[in-house]
Amino acid sequence: MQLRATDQERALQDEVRSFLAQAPQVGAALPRALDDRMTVLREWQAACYTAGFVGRAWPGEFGGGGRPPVEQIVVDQELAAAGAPEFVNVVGLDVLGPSLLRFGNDEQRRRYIPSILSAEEIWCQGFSEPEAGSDLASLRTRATEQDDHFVLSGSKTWVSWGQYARWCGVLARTETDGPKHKGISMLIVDMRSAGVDVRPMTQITGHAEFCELFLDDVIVPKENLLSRRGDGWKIAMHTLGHERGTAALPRQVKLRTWLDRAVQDAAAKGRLDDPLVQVQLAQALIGVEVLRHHAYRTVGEFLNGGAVGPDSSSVKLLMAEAEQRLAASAFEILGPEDEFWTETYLYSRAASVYGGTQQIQRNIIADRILALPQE
Amino acid sequence: MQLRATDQERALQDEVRSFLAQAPQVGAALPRALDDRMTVLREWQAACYTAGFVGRAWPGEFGGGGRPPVEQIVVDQELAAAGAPEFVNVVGLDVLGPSLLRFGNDEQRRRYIPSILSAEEIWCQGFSEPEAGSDLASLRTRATEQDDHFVLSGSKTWVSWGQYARWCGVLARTETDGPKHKGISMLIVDMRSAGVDVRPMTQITGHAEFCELFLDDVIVPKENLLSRRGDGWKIAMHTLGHERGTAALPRQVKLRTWLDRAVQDAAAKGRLDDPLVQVQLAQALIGVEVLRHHAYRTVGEFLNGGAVGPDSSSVKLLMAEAEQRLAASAFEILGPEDEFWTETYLYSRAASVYGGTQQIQRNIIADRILALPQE
Amino acid sequence: MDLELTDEQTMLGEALTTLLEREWLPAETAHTATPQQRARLWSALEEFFDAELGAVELCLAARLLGAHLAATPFVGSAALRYIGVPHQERVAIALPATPVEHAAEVDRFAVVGEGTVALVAAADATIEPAASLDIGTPLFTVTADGGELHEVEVARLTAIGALLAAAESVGAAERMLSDARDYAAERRQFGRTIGSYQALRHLLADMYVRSASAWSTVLYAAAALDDELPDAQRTAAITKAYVARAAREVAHGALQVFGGIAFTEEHQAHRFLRRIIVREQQFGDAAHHERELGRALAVSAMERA
Amino acid sequence: MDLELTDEQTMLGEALTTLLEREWLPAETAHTATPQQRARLWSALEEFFDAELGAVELCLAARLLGAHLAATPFVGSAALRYIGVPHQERVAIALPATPVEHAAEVDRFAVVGEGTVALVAAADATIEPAASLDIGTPLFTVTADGGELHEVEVARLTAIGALLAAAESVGAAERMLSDARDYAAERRQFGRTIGSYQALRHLLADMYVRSASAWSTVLYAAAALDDELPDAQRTAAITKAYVARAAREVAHGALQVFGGIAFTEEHQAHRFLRRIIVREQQFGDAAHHERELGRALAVSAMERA
Repeated sequence: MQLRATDQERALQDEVRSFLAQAPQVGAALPRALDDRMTVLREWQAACYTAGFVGRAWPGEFGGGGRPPVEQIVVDQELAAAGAPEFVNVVGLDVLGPSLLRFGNDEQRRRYIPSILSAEEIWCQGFSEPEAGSDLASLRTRATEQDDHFVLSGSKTWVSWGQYARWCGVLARTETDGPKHKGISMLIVDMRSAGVDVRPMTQITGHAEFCELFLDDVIVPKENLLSRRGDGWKIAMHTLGHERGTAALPRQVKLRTWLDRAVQDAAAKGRLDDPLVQVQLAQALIGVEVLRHHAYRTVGEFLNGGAVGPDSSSVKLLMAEAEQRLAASAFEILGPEDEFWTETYLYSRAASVYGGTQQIQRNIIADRILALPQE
Repeated sequence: MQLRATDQERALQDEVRSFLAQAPQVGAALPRALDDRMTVLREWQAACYTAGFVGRAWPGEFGGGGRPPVEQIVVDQELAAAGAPEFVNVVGLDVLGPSLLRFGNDEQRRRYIPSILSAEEIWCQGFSEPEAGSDLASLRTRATEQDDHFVLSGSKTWVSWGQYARWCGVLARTETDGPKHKGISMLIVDMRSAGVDVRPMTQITGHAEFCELFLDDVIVPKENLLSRRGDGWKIAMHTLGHERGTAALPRQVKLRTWLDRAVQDAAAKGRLDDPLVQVQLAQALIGVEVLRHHAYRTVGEFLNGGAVGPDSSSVKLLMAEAEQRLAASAFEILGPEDEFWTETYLYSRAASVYGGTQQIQRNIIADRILALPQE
Repeated sequence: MDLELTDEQTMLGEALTTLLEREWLPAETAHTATPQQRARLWSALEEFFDAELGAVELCLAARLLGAHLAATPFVGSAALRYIGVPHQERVAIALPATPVEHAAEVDRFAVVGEGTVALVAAADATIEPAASLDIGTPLFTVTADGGELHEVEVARLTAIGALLAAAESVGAAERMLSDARDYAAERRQFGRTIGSYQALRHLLADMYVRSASAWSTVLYAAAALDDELPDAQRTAAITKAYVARAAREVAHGALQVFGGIAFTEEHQAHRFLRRIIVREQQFGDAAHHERELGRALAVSAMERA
Repeated sequence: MDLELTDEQTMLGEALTTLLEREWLPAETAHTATPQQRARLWSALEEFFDAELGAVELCLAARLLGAHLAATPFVGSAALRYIGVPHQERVAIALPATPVEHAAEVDRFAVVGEGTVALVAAADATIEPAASLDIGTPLFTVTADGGELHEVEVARLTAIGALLAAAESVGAAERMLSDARDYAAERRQFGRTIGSYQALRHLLADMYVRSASAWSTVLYAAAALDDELPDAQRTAAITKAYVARAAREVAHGALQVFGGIAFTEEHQAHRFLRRIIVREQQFGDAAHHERELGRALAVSAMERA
């Protein structure tokens, strides 16, 4: 174990810092209007990609940096410490990109990976359905094979950035017999196809970062099948584990910037000489820091080429806890007059729901880590 | 709803106060040695009984006071507010006495009730067994009917004050066919019988308030059967609900005296000008007070003659929570150098186990109050 | 001492439920209420006010208003009458440096001073909209001088105000619990209703304990105020602190039971949560009362020493 | 940057496990250890000390000592060597106004002053037994003057001490979790193993999250100390605070899983809890570090402003 940066890592840190010093997006407020925000965020990811800071550990032949995974952590830390915006093509980077790398053929990887990294093409995921939330395997969207294509029909929900996406990874039922989860395939759907209808869903924060997706006899060419028919479940499980494992790294850095903000806001409001406020913030700090330490330890193995294990569920639980505690404390200290903390608090409650509920994560730990008897 | 005391209730308060003013036991430390402590506590309950302060609402014909139940609350409040010791025959008063009143015949009630009230005869309960804790219905202690008696064999655990008890209410299996819980009967066992072996169990606090009870071919006369053969389960359920419902009243008063003690101890240690300590104690106070308010509301119905409902489970959960929070806070503030708070903290963890675990109470609420689908 | 509601109190609750079902919108659409619909609700409530009402009765009413997401200047109007300031109008309480609810639709403001309230006609005041999380409890900044002065016990005014706000929160929390319970009993995942999983059964049971005990403490504190028990104001503070945390805990639990849908604008869960938060902020939140209670514990212990 | 243990570190843990199984009693009977058995354990540990050990290695060792309820003056002896005070003996750290562990069986006391420790021979000190919750960590009041003075970085000494104490707690908590897990997988009630009930499955899963993350933060903080990262001492404080609460939460969960039997003297659960509490009290408990961290946050924010 060694936390001190190597000379090479230090050089990389310097490189990121000088890049950041010249980036106008850093520290500036993002536009509130969604379209404008999206434009800024795409430009930002593109600039970072050009500088070599996106997909740094992805294979060089598909546009990645081909460097050791730990370098991406170094980069992410520096970006976040400077308060840089997030990478907007998050679903491509955390979910579909890794699936394409692992399960796609070379043609698919060449076609899709570079524009995921550059944010030229935004990706979304069509996994959940209104009746198939936690119980993903019971999904009803159907894809029927005909000649050289599939005909796809059904509806999806929680499609993040669906209104901006060029491509969607859709889980659909292709086989009707056999066990439920073996009849699912993963299709790459062109969001410009006829029969695709995207409807933004307004969240309780007033934003619309998610959409409903309606698919009505959408034609999907056969070459857009990822891996083989019936492999969809396997891909989804790999992908969701990956998301839980890797999403924690940028997320914890984001939580650290939120914590800084809470401390600054409390200071500005003259609340910081109150020992109770101090302790609340210290407890939030502890939650955020321990999340980082735990994520580092559990992704260590994964970064070195191992599979994402069930411990990604412990990271996920800890992440929801840290986020909810921080948001609730800041909201209590700063009150509902503060729009940022109000929104952050309200939405923080979803952290124990999205990406697999708290209950699902605990089941995974009980089964796969503790090997407890099944219910 | 009326909280103000009536003239009659005020007169009763005065009566208790003048009694207390002359009682040497009030405010004095109890002896540490168990035998001596038992002697003092028996004398105390006897004195209170003579004064009309024990079983005040129990039927007059069996030695009770025959007064409205609310008067017992008034009395208990006054006793506890003065820091008076508890009534030692707690199992008789909260568990077996109510069962005898409800299910016993007149002869049994006349024989046993008065000496329960006066603490002349201490009672214990033989319900739990090593293999039948939460799952009481699977108990294995057997009673076989022969001529004019039962022959009783088996072992029991968590028999509080078993070493001092004259009588034990034992649940035993009398029927081998039919559903498990219908084959159980309740026997009144003379602890002086041949074949009764009592072994005190040392708790983690170092005290031995519980015993194991071994029953080896103990002869129990048939007239010591409570109600009919096979009624044991019904009696036990009534009894345990009763215990949950009524035990909260004296218990919450005890928690209030503990809270006072914690505040005094914190003051003596110079910790009370610390706002964090103040808030911790305030939160403990809130827990204790809300427990009182909730117990009052939910026992209101019961005191007026209704059955103890499933809300006794919500009281039980709240009671464990209030006790554990108070004990943990006091222990944190006053530290392990303080013997009282160390013991109180350690033992407080059992509050979510004894008298039906937290999990059992939540099941009761889910089934009987929320009518949720069964597991 | 009598720990149960009287028959009259129980009947009053039933009558008000009928009134709300007749004169107000279902909770699902309460946020779409027009000024006319709000005014109609108030007229109906005025009749209800004809009786002499204690804190227990007023809290019974506030709980139902919360459960129905009613938008009405009930809290201020009821609190003022309760502390003996006679009026037949819609009144909002204006505490120093505190947003005032429903300012655009009241007849008077009760401007709270030291030992007094001044009743100022709405026409004589300046009001500015302020942000509110809850469309049913619009907030304003109010500037008002002069008015008809009444001597009052301000601590008693804030105590009844705190209890009415708490009672509304309890009503909202109970409704969230009951909606979540119904959803859990219906929604199926993995071939079972989710309410048959022990994890959700226990979560809902804990939510029940919180909401039931929150209601117990409101009732007790209200009765203590009616009966002028010596610690009635401390009890009101305890109640306000407990209900604030309890109602949020119930709300958080309900969001967890509903899952993703609860985070969409169209689902009603967040409307109840918003009501709970706005009520929590009034007359002192949990942190405020916990501090004050803690300070008082310290002071009285030091005095005894 | 390398986030995994080296092979050497993993092997060291395995070797120490073997050592403890050979030279020490099983945890069930550890409280019966004689002075001879304690001395024998120390001799075995001395060999282990021959290597140059970093904080990561020492924490790996302390975790195993906690899991085995070892009774040994390891914490003081290891901490002193770690900060560069050379010795080959059993040493206990004597902080001002703080009970000293294992005072009756050490060779020297390291009396902590400002920027110094004085190594005082045990024979030159006066010791008085003090109460300890844990028979495996006996505590004493020590009076010692004079001795051989060493300049040290006291903050680094208390940081490594805190981490070693935390690592022992993690070991004890992990053992409680694993015992509770095994019990839940075996114990039957209502015709099922209790570990098949979702309520207990989830309780145990939460205990796992706590104990796993507690170990993560100990390792990270130890590596930060070894690598002399600028915030290493703050990280140690964060770790000590987190582990204190986490270990107790695991312990409380385990008591709940075991049920009544855990509250009997003969069951071993309480011995681990006692170890956890004693370690929690050393080098600052959670409340202490939370206050200090909060104060530091405030100070640095005010400086920035």
